[in-house]
Amino acid sequence: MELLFKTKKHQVQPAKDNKSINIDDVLHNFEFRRIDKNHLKINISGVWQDVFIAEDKNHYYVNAEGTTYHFDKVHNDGNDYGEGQSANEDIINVKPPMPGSIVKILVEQGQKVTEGDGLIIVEAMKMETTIYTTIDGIVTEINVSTGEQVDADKVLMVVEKEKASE
Amino acid sequence: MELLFKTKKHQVQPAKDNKSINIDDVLHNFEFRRIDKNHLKINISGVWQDVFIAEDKNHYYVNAEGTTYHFDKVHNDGNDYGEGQSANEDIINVKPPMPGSIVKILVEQGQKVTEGDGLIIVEAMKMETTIYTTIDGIVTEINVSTGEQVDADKVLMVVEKEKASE
Amino acid sequence: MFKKILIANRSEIACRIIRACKEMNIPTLAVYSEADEFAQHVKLADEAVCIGPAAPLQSYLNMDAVINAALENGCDAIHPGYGFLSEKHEFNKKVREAGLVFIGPKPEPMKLLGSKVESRITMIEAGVPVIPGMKTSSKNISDFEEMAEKIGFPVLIKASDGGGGKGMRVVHKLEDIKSSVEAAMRESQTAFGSEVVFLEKYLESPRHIEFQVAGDEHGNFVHLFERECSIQRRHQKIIEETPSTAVSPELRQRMGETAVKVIQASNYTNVGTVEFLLDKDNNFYFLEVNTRIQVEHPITEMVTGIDLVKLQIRIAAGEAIPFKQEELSQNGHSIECRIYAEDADNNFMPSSGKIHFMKEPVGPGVRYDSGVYSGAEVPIFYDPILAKLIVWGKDREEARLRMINALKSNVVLGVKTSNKFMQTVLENQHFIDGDTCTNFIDSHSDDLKFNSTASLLHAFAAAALSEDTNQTQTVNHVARQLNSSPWLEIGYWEIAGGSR
Amino acid sequence: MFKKILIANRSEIACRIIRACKEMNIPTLAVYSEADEFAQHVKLADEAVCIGPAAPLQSYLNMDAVINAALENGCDAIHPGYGFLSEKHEFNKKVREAGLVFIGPKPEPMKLLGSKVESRITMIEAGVPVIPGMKTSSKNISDFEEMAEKIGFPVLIKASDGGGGKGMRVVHKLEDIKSSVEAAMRESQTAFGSEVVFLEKYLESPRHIEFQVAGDEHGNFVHLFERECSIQRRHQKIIEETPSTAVSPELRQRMGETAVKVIQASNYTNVGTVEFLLDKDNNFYFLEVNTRIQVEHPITEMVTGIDLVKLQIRIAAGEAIPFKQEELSQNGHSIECRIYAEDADNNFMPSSGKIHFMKEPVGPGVRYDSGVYSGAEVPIFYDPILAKLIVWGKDREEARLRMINALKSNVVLGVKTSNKFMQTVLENQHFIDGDTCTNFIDSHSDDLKFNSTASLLHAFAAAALSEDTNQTQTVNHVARQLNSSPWLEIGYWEIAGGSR
Repeated sequence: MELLFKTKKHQVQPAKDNKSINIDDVLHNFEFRRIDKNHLKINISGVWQDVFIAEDKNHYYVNAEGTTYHFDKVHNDGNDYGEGQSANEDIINVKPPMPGSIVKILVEQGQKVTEGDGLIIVEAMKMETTIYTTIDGIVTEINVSTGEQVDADKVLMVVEKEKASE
Repeated sequence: MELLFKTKKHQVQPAKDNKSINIDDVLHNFEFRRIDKNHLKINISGVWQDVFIAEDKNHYYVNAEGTTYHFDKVHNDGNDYGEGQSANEDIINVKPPMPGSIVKILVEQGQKVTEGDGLIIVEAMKMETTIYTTIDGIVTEINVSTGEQVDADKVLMVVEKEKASE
Repeated sequence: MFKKILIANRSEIACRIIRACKEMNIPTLAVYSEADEFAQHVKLADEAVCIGPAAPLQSYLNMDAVINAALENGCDAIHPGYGFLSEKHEFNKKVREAGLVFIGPKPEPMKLLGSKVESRITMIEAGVPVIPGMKTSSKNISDFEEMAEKIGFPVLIKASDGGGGKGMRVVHKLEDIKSSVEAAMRESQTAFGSEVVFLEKYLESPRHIEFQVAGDEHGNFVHLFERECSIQRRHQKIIEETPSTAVSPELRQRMGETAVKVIQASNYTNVGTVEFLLDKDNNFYFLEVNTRIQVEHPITEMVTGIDLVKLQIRIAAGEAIPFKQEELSQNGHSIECRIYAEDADNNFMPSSGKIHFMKEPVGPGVRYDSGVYSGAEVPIFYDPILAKLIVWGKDREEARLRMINALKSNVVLGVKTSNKFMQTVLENQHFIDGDTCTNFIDSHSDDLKFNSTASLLHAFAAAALSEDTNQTQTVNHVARQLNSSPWLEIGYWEIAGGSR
Repeated sequence: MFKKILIANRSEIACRIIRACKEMNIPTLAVYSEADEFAQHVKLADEAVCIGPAAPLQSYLNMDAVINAALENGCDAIHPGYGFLSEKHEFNKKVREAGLVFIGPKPEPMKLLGSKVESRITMIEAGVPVIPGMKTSSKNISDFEEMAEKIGFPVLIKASDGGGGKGMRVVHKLEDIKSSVEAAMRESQTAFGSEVVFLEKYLESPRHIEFQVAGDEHGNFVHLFERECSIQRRHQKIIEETPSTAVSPELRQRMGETAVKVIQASNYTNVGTVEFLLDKDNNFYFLEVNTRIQVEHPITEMVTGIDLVKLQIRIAAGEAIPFKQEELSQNGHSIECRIYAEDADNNFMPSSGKIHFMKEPVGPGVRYDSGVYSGAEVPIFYDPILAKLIVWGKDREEARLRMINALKSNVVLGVKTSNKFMQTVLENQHFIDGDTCTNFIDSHSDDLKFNSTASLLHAFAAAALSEDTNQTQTVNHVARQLNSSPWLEIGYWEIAGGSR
């Protein structure tokens, strides 16, 4: 299987006999016991750990030894996610860090902005956060208005670099 | 559905719209919320209670307000269980109260016994228990030997009433 | 005693109050918003009524809805918890006007202590040490400049009605005073409807030391010793402990007496907290009074044995405080870690969603005040506190080691928490040495980076095994939403938030 | 301090000891039988090795297997917990001969105190009050008859090496003495390999009061006050509390001093418990010494703040007891309820099987020492203790109400427990009045019958809803085993069992 942890994909494949596991092309000795639905005891290379796991459609949530990891499931549907987005610095799709409500829009459509300028203030869970632009450019789209509730994947506004030819 | 609680069967049928529930031919106002797999909030006739439930093949285990109930599932396979056994006082099938091991057999095959005589001592979970006969009769079968591990449904021995005609 | 108490709050503190009421055999009524239909406090209370939509202003902050719920359901008292309406003197007044008991102080001291300038004046007159600075506000920029020059830079411009860092400016040089005062006034006007600001000395690396206090209607006033709450991120406490390593018995006595003087000077009754800053030379300065139960109240309960929520209820019912100052003592050491839904890897950003699984730490000396459960939703509308992990130990080291072990066995899956980060803080040598201050996390940020990959292989393996189990369910998955850390793509964030 | 400790036990006490070691940063090795591969103590320990099949004699009672496991895995000490090998002086000796530290007293005092007759003689000589009766054993029936006539009936015949009610007979008239002594001798010979029996006065309705004691290698001996353990079924404690309502400060001091005298007279070091019976006239009599950690030790920890398991380890490592008698005090009140897998509706018969689901009680003042988890199997081979629920309160009433609420929120599904029965005990007026004695449950059995059908309709509804969810799975069910309460069909049961 393939998992996305932070920005990196990882290949994980237990052997058919479940006595070894291949993680990113390294083979480890492997043993496990299933305690219940959410709880496993796992031995990798001689180290036993209690591991707790839960999942939803797109993620695995795993706790081992007091540390929690969030993995994104990678579905083999031919599409490739999680890459390329941050590499493209000519255009940014401004999204909120979490679902929340729009407190204030700090720019207008068509406005020129400079790296570090505040774009919009979002509030969620009693905390206001200001989103800044990381590029110099022009606000080409504003898709929300003050007071609106937004999901985490909503594109609030778009900032595009001015074309050099213009 | 049908449930066996202690020695009595009960009929339980929520209405299709889940707004009422029929229990032993009495209709109650009914409302519920499922919190998770094992946890429900149930309102019957205006009283909300937190109810926790788990099951295995043959039982439901339910906790409500600090009291735990064990129900036997009644399967509609045409057979009738849980009745008739205790009514028949001519023969008793001696079974252990729980899985355990045989400490001592106090009688021999063919021995006459009187109500209250000890038959066999079983140990489980650090406790020895002596099983007594509730009828006068003859030990007709002994199916275990000292030290043997037995399940809860094992017939350890059989005591039969002497026929009046003999 | 009361017939039935309405709990005007949610999450762990509502659950905490309900438990106290159960032990006092007082029935409880929970109120909840539409987002909290399945919240833990709704499940725990004897009864529950919905008082409005998810947005706090329409439910938990809706004074009339709360009071009507109490009146319509036979309650004779309201416990406000912390946050929400708990420090709104208007609400306090309305509750009393409706013929109900407000479990807390009277409206007048609440109002007085809610104003930084007013309470500062009162305290100066009562002989309570305050941070050097202006006694009251001014509209005259030159008053600010003169005071700044007199007490020396850096100085702090502060909104009288402010809180949580809003309307606050640190100023390092004279020429910035004018613009900073004007900005603070504008900000305060927008946020709090008042442009009253003042100037005081800015203390660098102080400790936050607060005293638990209580007063009753019979003229008794006591303090229940200090709590040190110096470990903060975003001006918000995350780890608290008592006793403080910085407070000697002599200092404790002086500060405790001062704390009692503060509540006497303001005619304060019921339970409250007097906050001080303590500088490196062991000078302490009055900061403010929190006129309600505090998030971190359990650590005081652990070392004094006094149930503070029951004490609140008893005092509100007119009873006298059932102990004297000289009967109180501190027994052992207690630490609290706040389990927030937040991402310590990413500037403690709040995290919402569903708690798919949780496993609560147990064992000797471990207390877990929780507002959630496996399967609970963490809504976006409210403060992201999930639970509080509290430990007690015979001494600080026993408590510290106990807390580390409890954090390790605290499993919350589905939303992120600072669980691992707090372990790292507790293992930091400066913390071990008791060398704490309010900018502890910022100043040791490099040391506090934790290697979150120590168990990564085990975690990968668990996911692979989990997939095996679910294989039949996963084949039909359609294209997923791209919701992996979108804010990483945008840049950096300025964090502003409420402090408690 | 030790390099690694082997925990020669299972269930909650093994988990309790492992937690103490974790907080002391001492690695632990669990041992387990084949039936316990997935037991909680195996999961908690740093390492674990299987030492044999399920039957205790082949695993947890196998001295060589345990000692070899310690030697082969780098352990330098063994903690025996309670039960199993904990009071076997032969094991104690063997451990020491293998070059390991036995965390407990020396073998000699353990042997002395393991014999009822020997310890009785020692105590009489030390001036410790014992129950009136024979000073030592005799083979002469007339010695028994003379003593019985002298002290008056009823009297108790007791095996010197006995325990748990075996080899014990209450005798009410002279003509029964002979047959009872002979029966007790035979029983003791069979069970313990010794026919040494003696006779003493049978106390009716006494209280069981025990004192926690500790001694070290540096000549320090202290007591940590009493525990009252009068609420028993089958001679086995199920509810304990401290302080006892029957013990005045003056009596506490006298009994405490006597308890210290007992361990001094027997050269006892490490942690132990001196058991007394207290009659209605407040006379107390030495009963025996438990030379190990006690099941109910947590309530002493709650009121004294001393971690007794850590203290055991420190004393075994040669450290001095880090406090003096005069520094100890009792703070508040603590109650423990033992959560056994047993059926209170049916004479407390043990119950085995799988714990399909459990939810642990939480909240202020609540401690849950558990050896199980959702999904754990409860094997038939061992003592059926699952967990211990311990509460602390400022006073007895606070603790009592807190315990009732904690029991209500303690959910264990799959095996039966006495959860509801213990609630009923705690709500009984005699318990509320502190009017407890060892035959409390028998004498109030009618009052303690609980109506277990109060929530029955809700429970039925839950089952019906659960069936809906599983409908696809249930259609294929085949004929079920008839395993509904088979013992109800047989008649009545005589209960004999181990006491602890």
